[in-house]
Amino acid sequence: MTTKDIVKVTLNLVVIYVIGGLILAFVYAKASPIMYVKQKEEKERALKKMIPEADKIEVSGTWEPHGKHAEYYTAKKGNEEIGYIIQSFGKGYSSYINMLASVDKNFTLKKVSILSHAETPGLGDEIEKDYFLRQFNGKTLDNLVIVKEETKDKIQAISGATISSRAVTEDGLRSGVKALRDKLSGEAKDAAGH
Amino acid sequence: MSKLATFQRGVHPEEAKGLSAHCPIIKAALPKRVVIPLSQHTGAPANPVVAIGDSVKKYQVIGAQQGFVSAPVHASISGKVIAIADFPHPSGRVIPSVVIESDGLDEGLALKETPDYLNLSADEIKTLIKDAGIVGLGGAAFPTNVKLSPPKEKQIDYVILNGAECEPYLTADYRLMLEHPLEIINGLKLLMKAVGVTKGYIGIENNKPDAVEKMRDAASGEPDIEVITLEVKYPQGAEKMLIKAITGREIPSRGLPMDVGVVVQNVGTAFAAYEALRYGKPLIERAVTVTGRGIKEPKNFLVRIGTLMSELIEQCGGFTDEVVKVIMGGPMMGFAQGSLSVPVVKGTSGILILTEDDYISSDEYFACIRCGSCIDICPMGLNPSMLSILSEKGHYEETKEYNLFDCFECGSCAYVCPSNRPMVQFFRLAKSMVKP
Amino acid sequence: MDFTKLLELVVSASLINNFVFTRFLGLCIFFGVSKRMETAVGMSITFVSVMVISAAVSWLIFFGLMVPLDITFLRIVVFIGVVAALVQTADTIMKKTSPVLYHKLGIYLALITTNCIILAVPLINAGEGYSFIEALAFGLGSGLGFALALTIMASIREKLELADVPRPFRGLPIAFVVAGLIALAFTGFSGLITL
Amino acid sequence: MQQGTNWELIKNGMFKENTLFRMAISLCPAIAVTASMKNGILMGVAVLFVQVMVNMTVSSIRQFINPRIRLPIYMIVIAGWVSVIDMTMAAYAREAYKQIGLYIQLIVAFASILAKAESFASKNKIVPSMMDGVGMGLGFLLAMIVISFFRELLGKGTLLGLDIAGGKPLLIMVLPAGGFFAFGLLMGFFNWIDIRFFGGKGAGGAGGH
Amino acid sequence: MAGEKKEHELIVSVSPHVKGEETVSRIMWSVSLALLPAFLMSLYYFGPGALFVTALCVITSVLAEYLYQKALEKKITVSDGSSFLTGLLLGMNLPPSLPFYIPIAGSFMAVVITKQLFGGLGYNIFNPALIGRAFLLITWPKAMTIWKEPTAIFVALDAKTTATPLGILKEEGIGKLLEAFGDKSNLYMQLLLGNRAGSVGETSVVALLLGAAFLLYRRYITWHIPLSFLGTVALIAWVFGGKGAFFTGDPVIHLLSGGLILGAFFMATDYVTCPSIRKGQIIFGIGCGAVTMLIRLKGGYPEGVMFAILIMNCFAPLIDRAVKTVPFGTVKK
Repeated sequence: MTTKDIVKVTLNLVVIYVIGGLILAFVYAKASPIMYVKQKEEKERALKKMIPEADKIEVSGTWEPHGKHAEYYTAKKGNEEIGYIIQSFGKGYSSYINMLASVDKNFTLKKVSILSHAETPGLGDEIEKDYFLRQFNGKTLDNLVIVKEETKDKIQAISGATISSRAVTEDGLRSGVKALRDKLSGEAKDAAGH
Repeated sequence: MSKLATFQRGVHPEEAKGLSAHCPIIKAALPKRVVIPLSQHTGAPANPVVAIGDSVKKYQVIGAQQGFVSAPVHASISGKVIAIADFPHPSGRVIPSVVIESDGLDEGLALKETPDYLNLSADEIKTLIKDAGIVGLGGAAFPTNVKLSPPKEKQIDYVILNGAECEPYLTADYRLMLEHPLEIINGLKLLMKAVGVTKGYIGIENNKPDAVEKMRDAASGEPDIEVITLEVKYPQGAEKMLIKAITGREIPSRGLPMDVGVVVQNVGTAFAAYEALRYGKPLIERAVTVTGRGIKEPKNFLVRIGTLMSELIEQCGGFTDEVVKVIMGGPMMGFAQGSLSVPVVKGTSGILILTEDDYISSDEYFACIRCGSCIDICPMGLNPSMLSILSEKGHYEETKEYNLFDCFECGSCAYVCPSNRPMVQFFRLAKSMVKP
Repeated sequence: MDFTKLLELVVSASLINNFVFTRFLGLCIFFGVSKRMETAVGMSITFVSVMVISAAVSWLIFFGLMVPLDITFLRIVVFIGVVAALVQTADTIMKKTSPVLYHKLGIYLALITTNCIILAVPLINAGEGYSFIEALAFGLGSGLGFALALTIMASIREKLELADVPRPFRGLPIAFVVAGLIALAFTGFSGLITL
Repeated sequence: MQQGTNWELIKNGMFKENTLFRMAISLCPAIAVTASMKNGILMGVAVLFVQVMVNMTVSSIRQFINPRIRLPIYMIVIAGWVSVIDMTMAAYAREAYKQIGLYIQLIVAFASILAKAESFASKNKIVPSMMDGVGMGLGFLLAMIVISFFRELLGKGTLLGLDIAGGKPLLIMVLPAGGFFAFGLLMGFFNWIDIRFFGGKGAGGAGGH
Repeated sequence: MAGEKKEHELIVSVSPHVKGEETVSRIMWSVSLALLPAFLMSLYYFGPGALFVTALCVITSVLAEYLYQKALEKKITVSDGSSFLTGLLLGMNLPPSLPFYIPIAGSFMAVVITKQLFGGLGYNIFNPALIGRAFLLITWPKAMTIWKEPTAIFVALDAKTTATPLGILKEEGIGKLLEAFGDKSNLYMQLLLGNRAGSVGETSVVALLLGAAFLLYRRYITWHIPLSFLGTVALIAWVFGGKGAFFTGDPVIHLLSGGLILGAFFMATDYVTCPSIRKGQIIFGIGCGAVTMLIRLKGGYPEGVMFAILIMNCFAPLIDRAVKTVPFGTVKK
């Protein structure tokens, strides 16, 4: 290979890479704002579903269940705080279950929604099902206990999927709501202290 | 009782020796005609030294030794050479043979007797054994004098006489030990002298206690000769297994007995050697068991080499009606015969006639289910299951990784196989397809 | 650094979330070189080493260079370049320093470039935001898992060579069924570690 | 490589050289994303797109490429187009992208695309190259549709998300093991058709990568 | 003359000319027979449900094999008893009350996919009955984990559902288990007899051991796999099975519960899918035991015998490759 060849080859490569890079940069420039917007919209939609009557939901802090990044939010209608939403993780059967829960100002659960998980199909994945999630409506911290038999004031496990049920109820929600309460009351104290 | 000498693994087929064990060795009727193959031994075939039409006498050399690993062949009756051509041999091949028609006189050449035969020198013993055409009578038919002449660098410690007779049914060696114990002991002494060792063993399976006793009596004056009782197990009589059982030595893979300092000879060979050295008698007859449930009267014969199988069967009263299979040799390693017009050769220890009841008639076999029975019993410590599968599917080269050539085709694996697989056939096929 | 976490990462990536049996990556190579034991072993050795090195190098480039420059959108282009360059370098070094090893493992190096695991690991590392040590552990676990899968598969396929598989199923189709059965067996490990 | 009409090129790519069932390469997504038909089709379309674009790009720049560095160049071309589809999907098909994004990115390691760039596009004009790409891509897409059809129908009882069976007849089909089974059994079935009706030898005996 | 007349009919074949009396079908039917006591006990405890499930599995298995062989114009080998045994083992591994299609699907999976597709008896890589069960467990996870309480009257139709001892142990700990059974000796007693919830044929340890003793006596199985399997389970249960401290676990509970006895004597010893060399079988058994306890103590499932055997099935060819026989005359170092 002569020097001339090397120069030629290098030039060839450089030109192609630069062109390729430019095209990609162009696509990226076009796509990334859309990605960003879509992502934001998606999140907002998910949060909105949790407390439909709210007209504004803002991040009010972060916490780290199982070392994972999670946020909690305050929902407002007009200027009045009408509830909170917390994201939490529960250590399930084969995955960490990512969930959102909304509570009213008294920390009574209103709605729970499972964002992502990888529990066993046919068993653990029933945590997504309405019949299980519906149970949480109106429960308070003390009610968040898994039992196997039918129950009114506690949470009945999905048959055959106790671990997953417990992960959502006790590991995810109970600690989530507790953390939320602690944080918010702490903030309140802080605020009061000022 | 102390544990009997034996080797690892092995099988226990039905012994069935009772059919002929009680029958003394009787001389078979003088054959009308003999077919004497020129190759009855391992090595180069003998060279015919008679022509068609020649008159020959008993003991006369009709085939000369050709090369070192070879043996001469002698006329077993007196009469006229009527043909020198290819004839069927018990091994299934067709082999050049000399056919002699009996003149009914049974005239023999004069033999040179040696009354002080025990004083013969080692070299003299070997030469006489060679000239007498003696080969291993256990079945392999390896020229005896070659076995007795190991290379100088091999230190030989023992001569072992094989009286195990581990093949079911056969009783020729057993009868020989009962009837000629002293001759066998003397034969052993000669063999020991020929290889220059001081220690001799005779290994006998425990199912022949009277033979053990007889041989012990005969050897009582010989401190250097020991009779060892062996566990009844097939293939106890295989050289490697016998040596392991008696001396504890293991012949290395593809080695020979002399590699562990041992020479093994059959008891029949020792008897033949005795007769050759004492009386100058060449090997023209041997003890043969004719037995099995397919024959009317099982017997032990002293048979002239070259006698056709059909004649012996006739002398036993013929077949019963259920006969399905005629085997030259024992049931485990013998050759099934398609014709009765094959001669008794030097390596023929028995003729076995099986009935339908003995023989599982189905040729149908199934896939290996890897039960491992064959691995548990293979006396050579091989993996017959894998070998058979590899051969069945044409992966011949790979059989070498599984030590195919250590297999001596004892048939134990086929005996135990629940899938009825023709193991030996698979091994032979593979052996023919690859080089060792 | 939490040692248990690292161990869990390795075990999870190699057994429970085995790339081949639960994420279906590297299948081409998996089915391609699992016909004979020797090639499978050769591939495994080469694979694990390249895997760990490429995980390390791409982590350094991604978090050291691309994140600060905000050009993460170029990651596919860059990672495949890294893998290709790495394989080329390994090839050259091996040819020079150890011709024997090159003779044995050289052919697998060429194949590795088109293996998706080798590319997937840097991509996952980037996506999950693993630390350097975690990225290494993940790379090691993935490599070992692939090697394990490959060796098991090769030994089974050698056995299948000797089986009476119906003709339409001989070769790859039955190999897929075997992979399915292994995957079925490996579901027994599920729930062992939660990641 | 045959130089037939465009139709023949397409047909060849779709059946005779079907990436998945005949050539048995680029297998990973065939199992990874075929648990739902929607993802299967999306993946197939993405591959079709990349295959066609790469073939066309390589064909159009084939005179300018120094043969010594052709492989790095093909790779950059492929990686570029994969990035394009990756970002597009990330922007417009977020739900699916979350599930199959990794596999979209891994199209970059597809042996079939690199092989076609090298063996066909670098030697042929743009239109045949495009047709070849269309054929290969359609073949891949078709195979993906077939596999995901069975897996979704049997595993979830739905097709494209619509409830058909009213239950989950065979849950295993959407699980990892079922993916392998589905592919193996389908491949065996197509081999059987090939052997039985076309006198072929069946594919996959050699194994590929 | 008798000899001449017969000559052309003589059979010529390769040695040996005599054969032992073992045949594949004899082995298969003997193993099936050895399972009979355990099956009878299951009828006693679980009633017609056990019969229904098992019979369905047996019939489907045999039928599936027959139809497959018929369709492919292969030799029909149904009479060798192997598909019967597969069906029986599968049935004995299932819960005693299932909708009819589950045993049928499992048998189909076992016989057609796991066995016949690989070439039939002798060629399968995995234990067909266990694959059948694993397949059912992940396809119908709910139905496959509904256990009936034993009733001990032969005719129970609708018994209560309950958890298996291992299930209780896993989810609620040993205290709850003792509570359910009274005291330890009663617990052991009931486990030995089989008076507990579980798969049809796995519960009665006594009956299973009876069958196993028969097989050992007839040498259809050897001690290598069962002993190393059970030994490993016991050791690990003792060392790691306790709460908090090492060496405080109860190996007896682990030995007597779940499918361990059935698995160790009847499934792990399946000739086709375990290593064929004894030394390899010990490795195989230890592996089975280790994986079983890994799953029982750390994994997601309460019981790990089935998966352990299947996982070790994957490794069997590898073990067979690594552990070879030592040929006679190998020079010892």
